Order: sequence, then C-alpha cells, then structure tokens
Amino acid sequence: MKKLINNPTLVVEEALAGMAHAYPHLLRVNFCPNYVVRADAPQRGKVAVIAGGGSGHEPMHSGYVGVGMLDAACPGPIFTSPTPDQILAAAAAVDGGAGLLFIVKNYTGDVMNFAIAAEECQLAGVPVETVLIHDDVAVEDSLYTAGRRGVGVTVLAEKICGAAAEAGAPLSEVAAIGRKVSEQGRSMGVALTSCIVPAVGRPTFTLPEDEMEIGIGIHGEPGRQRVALQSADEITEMLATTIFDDLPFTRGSRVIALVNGMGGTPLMELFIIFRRLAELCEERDITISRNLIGNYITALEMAGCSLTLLAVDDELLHWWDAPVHTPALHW
Amino acid sequence: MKKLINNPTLVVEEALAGMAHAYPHLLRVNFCPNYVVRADAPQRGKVAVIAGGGSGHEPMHSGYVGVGMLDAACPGPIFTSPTPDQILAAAAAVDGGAGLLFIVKNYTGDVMNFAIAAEECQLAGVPVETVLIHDDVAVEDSLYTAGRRGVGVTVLAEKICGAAAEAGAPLSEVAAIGRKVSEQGRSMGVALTSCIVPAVGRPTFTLPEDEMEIGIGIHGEPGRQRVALQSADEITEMLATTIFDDLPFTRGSRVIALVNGMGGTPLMELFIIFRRLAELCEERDITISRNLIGNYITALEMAGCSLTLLAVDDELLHWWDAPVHTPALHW
Amino acid sequence: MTSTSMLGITVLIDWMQRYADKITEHEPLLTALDAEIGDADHGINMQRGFEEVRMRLVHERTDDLGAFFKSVGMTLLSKVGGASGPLYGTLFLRMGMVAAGKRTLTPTEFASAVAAGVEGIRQRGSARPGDKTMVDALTPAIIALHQALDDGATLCAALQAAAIAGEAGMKATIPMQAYKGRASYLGPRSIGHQDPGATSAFLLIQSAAESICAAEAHDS
Amino acid sequence: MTSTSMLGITVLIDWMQRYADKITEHEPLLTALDAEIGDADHGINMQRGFEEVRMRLVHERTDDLGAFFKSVGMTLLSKVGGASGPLYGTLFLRMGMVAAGKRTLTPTEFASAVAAGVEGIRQRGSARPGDKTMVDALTPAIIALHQALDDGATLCAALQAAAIAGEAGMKATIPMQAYKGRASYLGPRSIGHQDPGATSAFLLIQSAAESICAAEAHDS
Ligand SMILES: Nc1ncnc2c1ncn2[C@@H]1O[C@H](COP(=O)(O)OP(=O)(O)O)[C@@H](O)[C@H]1O
Ligand SMILES: Nc1ncnc2c1ncn2[C@@H]1O[C@H](COP(=O)(O)OP(=O)(O)O)[C@@H](O)[C@H]1O
Ligand SMILES: [Mg+2]
Ligand SMILES: [Mg+2]
Ligand SMILES: [Mg+2]
Ligand SMILES: [Mg+2]
Repeated sequence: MKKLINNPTLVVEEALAGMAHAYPHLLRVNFCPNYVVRADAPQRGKVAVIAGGGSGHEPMHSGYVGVGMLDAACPGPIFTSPTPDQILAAAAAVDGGAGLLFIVKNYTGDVMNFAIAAEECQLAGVPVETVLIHDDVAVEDSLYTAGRRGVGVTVLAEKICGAAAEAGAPLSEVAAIGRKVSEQGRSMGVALTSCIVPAVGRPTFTLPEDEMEIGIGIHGEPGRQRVALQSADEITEMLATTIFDDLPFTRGSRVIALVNGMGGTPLMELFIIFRRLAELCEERDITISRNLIGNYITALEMAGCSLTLLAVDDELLHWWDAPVHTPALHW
Repeated sequence: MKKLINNPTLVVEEALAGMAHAYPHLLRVNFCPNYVVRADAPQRGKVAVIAGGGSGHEPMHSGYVGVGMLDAACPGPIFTSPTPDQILAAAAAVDGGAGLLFIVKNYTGDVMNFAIAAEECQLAGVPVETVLIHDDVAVEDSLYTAGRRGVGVTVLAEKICGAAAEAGAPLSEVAAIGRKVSEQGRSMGVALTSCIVPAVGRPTFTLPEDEMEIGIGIHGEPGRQRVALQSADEITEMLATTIFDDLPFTRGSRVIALVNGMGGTPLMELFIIFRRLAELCEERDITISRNLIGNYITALEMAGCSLTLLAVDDELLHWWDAPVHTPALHW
Repeated sequence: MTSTSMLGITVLIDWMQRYADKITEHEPLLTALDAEIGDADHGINMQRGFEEVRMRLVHERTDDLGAFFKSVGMTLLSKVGGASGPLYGTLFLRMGMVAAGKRTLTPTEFASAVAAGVEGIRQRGSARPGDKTMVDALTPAIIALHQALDDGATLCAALQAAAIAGEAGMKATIPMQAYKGRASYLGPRSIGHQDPGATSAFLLIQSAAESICAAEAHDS
Repeated sequence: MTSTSMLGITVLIDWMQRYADKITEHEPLLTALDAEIGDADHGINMQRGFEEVRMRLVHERTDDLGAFFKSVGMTLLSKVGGASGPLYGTLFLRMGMVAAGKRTLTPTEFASAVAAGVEGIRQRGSARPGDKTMVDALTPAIIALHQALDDGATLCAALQAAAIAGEAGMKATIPMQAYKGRASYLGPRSIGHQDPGATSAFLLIQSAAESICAAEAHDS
C-alpha cells in the first residue's frame, strides 16, 4: 500500500487536522465526535445545511463547508457513514433556530444513521428535513431494493441548497429546492483501477490491464459490469447516453455538467471526456450552461471518472451562481 | 496503459478542445500551433504574461490563463517544451504593446525554445523579459550544470506576476517581482509511483511496493535517490527541512505554502502532509500566511507530492490576494 | 437447574467478550467478504464497535440487564457507523427494552429479547428474508431458538440449534442476489458471495451459544 | 571523381530520409534511454520532427543547399520541442548558413558546414565535452571527419571514420555523470546510462556515411 499517511486508523483525523490548519477563516474542526462547521456557525435565523458520509471522497463533504454551501459536514471513517451522535453534535453546533436540512446520499448506512439523528432532533423539537440523493443510473431502481445510490448530484445539491439557505429561504423551500435537484440530476461512473482502503491495505478488487468496471459508485466497490477497456470517447458516449435515456432531456434543455475524477485520474483526461460530452450535448441541442471539471467526489486514489448532468432552470442557475466560499468551491 | 484517452498522439489537442468547450468566457484555444489565450486578449497597454512548457502538468499552464494571471500558455507535447514558433504565435495574439514577460521553468528545452522566441521578438522590436524559475532544492546548484529545475514556484510566480501586470505595472517591474518570487521560493518532491507517458505506454520507471523516489521533478523522471517508503510525517519533515535549510527563514518570516499533488494522490493525503508542515513551521516561528493544497502542477497520474515555500512580504501578499479568474485559480 | 437457566450479567458480559474476540479473529474474513460485494469495511466497522464495547465493559458495571444492553446498543450506534452500526445498535437497544429493570432473564425472556432485537433490525432496515443481509442468518436462528425452547431444550442446546440454523442461513446467502444494502448495487454480480453481515450475525449467535453453554457447564 | 566528391541535393535528401528511417527504427531505443535518465520522450520528439522533415522533402524541392538545410532546421525547430529541437534545429540552420546559395558542396565544405552546425549546438546549449550530451558524440565525429579528409580520404571514408568516432563518443557517455540537460538532475544516478541525444547524434553521422557512400558507389 503506497500512501502518504502515518497510521491507517488515523487518516481521517489527521486530514481533518490539516484542514483545520489550512482554512481557519472558513471552517472549524471538532474531534470526538468528528465534524466540520463553518467558521461563523451558528448563523442565527438561517437554515443549517448539514451533510456527511464516509471519508475518502475528498473534497466532499468537508471541503464544501463555508459561506454559501454547508454549515456542517460529518465525516465518518473511510467509506463508512457517520454515526447519529456525531450528526447530532454537528447539528447542535450549527443550529440557528430555523431548522436543519440533511443532505443524505442514498446508502443504507447513511440513510439509517441520519434517520436516527433526525428522529432525535424532532423529539427535541428541532425541525429537520432530509433530501435524499439517489442519482446513479447504473443502479436499477425498484421499490424492493435499496434504490439508486447517491453520487455526483450530491455536490450540486449541496451548492444549490447552501445558496438558498444563505439567502434566507425557509426550511421547506430549501428542502424543496434540494428535492428538485435530486429529481433532475443523474450520474454514472467507470473505474480503471480499484482503490485501497487504508485499514485494509490491499485493493478492494483487481482489474486486468485491459478491463474496466462500469457503473461503479464511490466506495471502491466493483461496478455492475466488467468490460474491455474502451476509448475515452466510447466511455463518454456510454455514460452520457445512459444518463440521457434515463432523464429525458428535451431539445433546448439546459444542464449543469460535472465531469468528475475519482482521485487518481489526471485532469487532462477529464478535459478529453468533457470535449466529447460537449459534442454529444450539442448533437442533442442540450446546452451545458455551467460545468465543473475536476476531483469533486472521489474514491481515494481510484482511477476513473463519473459524469453528472443536472437539468436546470433559471431558479437553479441563480442558486448555482450565488457566491460560495469553501475550500473546494469558491466564486 | 489505463487511461481515459482516445489516441496517445492526440491527448494534448483533445484536452485543449475540452478546455475550449468548458471555459469560453475565460480563454480561447488555438490549434496548429497550440496555444491558449485569455478571452479578452490582447489587452492594450498591459504587459502580457506568457508561460509554457510540456503538457501533462495540468492544470498548469493552460488552467492559469485568465484575468489576473496568464495572458497566454503554450502547451508542448507531453513533457516536451513548446517550440519557438508556437511561443511567437501566442505572443503575437496577446501583445498589448507594453512588452512580454516570459515565465520559464529552468529546463534546457524550455530555456532554449523561449530564448529563441525572445531573440525573435527583440529583433522585431517587441520588448521581452524572462523570469527563470529554478526552485527545486533536490538538484544541486552549480555554475557548471543546468542548474535547478523549475517546479512549484512556477504557479506562484504566474499568479503574482499576473496580478502585477493586471494592475498595470510596467514590464521591468513585473519582471522584478517575478525574479523576487523566483529568488524567495523553494520546492522539493517525492514520488510513490511513476507515470505513463501516453505515447510510450509503460511506466517511465518502476518502483517496488516499499520504496519511493526522493527529489523528483514533474516529468515522471526518477529522482535523486530511491529510499524505503516512509510515513507522511517523515516525508514532510525531510522535504520541509531541506527547503528550510536552503532558504534560511528567520523566525517571524511569513510564507505562502503549496502542498501539491502530482496527479494520482488523494486530497486527503495532502491534508495529512499540510498538517505536519503547519506544525513544523510553527516550531520555527514561520507563519503560513496563505496556502494552496491540491493538484496544481502535476506529472500525469504520478502518486506523490511536492512542497513549495515562498517567503513573502506585504507586496507579494498584495499581489497574491489580488483577484484571479482562471479555470484553476479563482478568487 | 433453576440457577443455571437464569441469565445474569456475568454470562452476558462473557458473550460480548467472546464476540469481540471472534470479531477480532474474523475481521479479515468479514472485510474480505465485504470487499467482494461491498466496500471492504464490515470487519473494520465491527471491530471498531466491539473494541469500544469491550472497553466499556471494564468501566461500566451494572446489574440492570436493560441498562447493559442499552449501553452496548448505544456504543455500537455511536462507533460502528455504516449500515451495520444502526442495525446491531437497534438489536441491542431493543433487547434492552425487553430486559429493562431486570437483573436476570429466563431462557424464554432471553429468546424474546433477541427476537425483539431482530424485529428491530427488520424494521430499521426493511430487509426481508432472501434480500441477502444479516436478516437471512438471524431469522432462521430465532425460529430455531424458539422451537428448541418450546421443545424443552436448555438455553445452551437451544442456542446451539440457533447457531446451526444461523450458519445455514448465512451460507444460504451465497446463491442469493442482494436487494438491500450496498451489495444490491452489484445486481446479479452479487450472486455467489457470502453476505458479510450474515456472517457477523452468525458469529453473534455462535458466541451466545458458547457463553451460555460454558456457564451451564460450569454451574452444573 | 570530382562529380562523386561534390554533394548535391539528391544525396542530402537521401541522408535525411535514411535518418528519418533510422529514427523510426530506433524510436523505442531512444525513448527507453531517455526513460532511464530523462523524461522518456527523446525518440518521440525526434520522430515527430523527422516525419515532418520527410513530408516537407516531398513538397519543397529546392536546389539551393542553403535553403534546404534552413528548411530542415526550421522544421526541427518548430516540431521537435524539448532540448533536442533547438539543438538539432541550430545544427541545420548553421549548416544552411555555410551552404547558402550553393547547389553543391565539396567534401571540405560539407565538413565545414557540419562543424559550424556542431559549434552552433555548443553555443546554444553551452555543453562541453564530458557533460554527457550529444556533444560527446558530435565532437569526436567532427574531429575524425576533418582528420580523415586532411589525410586524403574520400568523404565516404571520412564519414565512416566519423561514425566510428561518434559511436565511441556515444558509448563514452555511459560512465559519465551528466552536467547538462535533464539527466543532470539525477546527479550521480545518471552514471551507467547511455545518453539518448548522443545516440541520435551518432545515428545522424552514421546516416550521412551511408548516404554518401551509397552515392559514391553508385557514381563510380
Ligand atoms: N437494509 C438492511 N437490512 C439488514 N441488513 C442490512 C441492510 N443493509 C445492509 N445490511 C447488512 O449490513 C452489512 C454491511 O455492513 P457494513 O459493511 O458494516 O456497512 P456498509 O454497507 O455501510 O459499509 C451487509 O452485509 C448486510 O448484511
Ligand atoms: N545543454 C545541452 N547541450 C547539448 N545537448 C543537450 C543539452 N541538454 C540536453 N541535451 C541533449 O538532449 C537530449 C535530450 O533530448 P530530448 O529528450 O528530446 O529533450 P528533453 O530533455 O527536453 O526531454 C539529451 O540526451 C542530450 O543529449
Ligand atoms: Mg461502509
Ligand atoms: Mg522532454
Ligand atoms: Mg461495508
Ligand atoms: Mg527527453
């Protein structure tokens, strides 16, 4: 295992310590339980937007804490959702009296831990709304399964809900905007290599030189299918077409496009992919109104990428364009 | 070779095409010869800041084109410096009548190609100043060698010179500021893995599971020394101490710190390193006034990192803090 | 016979310690199973949780079995995370509700407590038998436990029967396709792998059998 | 004898074509040598440049040898990049200056042109013999070339002598530590590897010998 770490069991805490040193003007870090809150928390009268999940997806979520995005992030151990007490402690630190919005990726663990925390909050009289992100079209959707998992749309939902909350929108409205984002966004990813969970010390799976995993999530898990390695253009077409077909975009629709690296993929390759994505969208008369290209929701050092498209209207673009000051998103 | 590419010989052009699609409001891309200029070039009466070098270091340099930083970037093939005609074409596209500043990393190829271009410009009556970046303390400095190579300080010099030029400083002043940055900055890096040059198709070197290369550059070349893999803290201490010793910082000095990923290193690991760097600086009473943590000057998918420290005063901090609008640096 | 058939705090602590040992021993297996169809952390998650349980056992002595189970449940809830944290946490919290205020449990009371715990898991996770989860080991184990007690077995014998049924249930997850939890994302590719949570659940029943049989043997 | 000893455009084109072939053939070797002590692109750089030279040879016919060499030099300058682009570009540009306005070159003129080119490389790169660069192959080759011509050899024989000296110079780079170019960053670790640029430089002299000897054989 080749990693720039000290102790596999302390990676989360040491990375958080690094963030605390690096961004004192943007955020504060608490240990035991671990959470990150914006430097000026709590904001009186403002809905507090809280997200969390396993670590190993950096910059998500802690890198999105700051003005105009998250009030708090709850980082669990690597790939393991945070616990209810951790979420509750973060919630207490950012509660401004206007209620809490939980942005939760649809994984059994995340859903249950946030649900328990939400139940506790509600018992204590603190209003909570939860927005569930389940955008991965690689996963078949059905009433009888865990449903689709949450991936790239999470980043977009955190930005957009964060902007609405910052502007003073009430909880019900911030939640409604978050649900709209969740409904209108879709993602899909591929992996060229596995990643190594530090405490495990070896790759979660092994992939021959000429193969790739299609329909991966962000936890180094194998995907839906293993196929021969293809060209960047073919991969982009496959991912984009699956997304287009799942969320029918009409001619003339506008989207925010996220071309996301999984952690070990050079930026150059993401540009090559964005190039083909832009062509595909143009062919369908879909306008990419905004884009993000880079490592935004990762799986440690995995090589691979994911595409996310979010259908937007003026309202969502307005919130997207609103100022944001976090370590990883800044405008 | 596992890469998200189409054709190894077209990676640079296809990535540039992706950038053209992604950032039309920030930059324009020209092909044959390849160069990237800010969208509003040329800027009448403003010194044009031009940088370039081999590709494979993304986001450098093309990702730093925009308001407040580079007027033009000249990307060569992977790890190969651009050619004089390419530099001249970019220069012609951004020349605003106030002269050109070339920011050149000290590699024989870059130096010679930019020197030839500068000679041509001067013949044509266009004033040119060149700032040479040679910050890598892993390389012994001597009159009889090629000298130290340019690495992380390049990013800082491009930002700072870009800000001064944007504010209307004359060529001699922008060049003087650039030279000050070059004098006051030092870097050093380590690699845990090699990278694969697309046209070559196999790793430039191979490194056993338990070893690392110390004193690498940004071209996937072997380093000065191969040693046993060490902990993040030990690596940080080794890099930082070598830098501290080379550029004596007095107690009370202020620095900009860049903890840079080489392309395949998760952000989490860079935070772990920054944590120790912050402690080491504190022990020496050195204040990290600003920091950058992420992939800013890379070597394709190489796993590893580099540290850069730049001693700053109020003037340099002023230029550092000035607004910048590029794909990769934005504030 | 009465004294051996009543469970007190000592045997329950022994159960938790044995299980913590077993988790440490099988951590690599549980994690490897999770690497195949999940995210390679189940063993790590369980070990983090039960190391904390083990530590608390040393410090928090209580004779109230309700308080004891609640403490275990809260510890798991706040230490394990992931899917297994809330699920195992719920199991012990529900057992704690059944045992609230009691210093001993009869075999039937113990079985009811476990059944309430498993019911809690099913409510919290809404997995049904056949979804390839821990429920597939726990459900047959509970049925066997009640059946054996109804047939007049000692708790030791009944738990041994439960462990055998739980092991069969665990193995039965191999040919299943997952419909809940992270393994469900693999679709048909989840077939052919043993569920990690069903494995840790079987070990929990097995530990209970070992602790209680050891206590019965000692007392008789 | 006079006609064979005068070089015209045909033999020079043949030289460039042979060298382009040789570069294509040895691209993997040059790149592999550069991977050891550089950045694994020397073969790729040279191939990119000489494929372009080859293409231009088809389109731009000129009898002016000065124009011919200048065109090769400019092509290399604008296509190779890296360190080798300006260096080989300078070599041919300087040869073009010596040959300006001429339709043929005598052996001595040719040798002077090459010498001027090598001098250009030394000025542009400021490498001295022993720095482990292409200069270490080119310098002994030039000395051998002049020596042989002074001794009355044909250009063919003189270039064969130059190639032998160039090859020895190339091999002599193996034990050297690099003080110029990218290999210098490796410090003592650069010892034990053959310099890629010295290798491509030897191939250039070797190609010249082959082309000119073939022409002499044909003419005689
Ligand atoms: N909805 C559910 N109901 C019951 N058990 C579940 C459910 N989802 C997952 N599990 C169990 O949890 C186990 C995985 O636990 P763990 O790896 O610790 O959590 P995570 O999946 O969050 O990484 C699975 O093997 C499965 O037995
Ligand atoms: N200063 C110099 N003078 C002469 N030759 C040099 C000099 N620097 C480098 N070279 C030659 O250039 C070769 C490397 O060329 P190439 O790999 O194409 O360029 P780069 O080093 O920029 O990648 C070296 O092997 C060496 O022979
Ligand atoms: Mg997990
Ligand atoms: Mg090169
Ligand atoms: Mg798991
Ligand atoms: Mg090279």
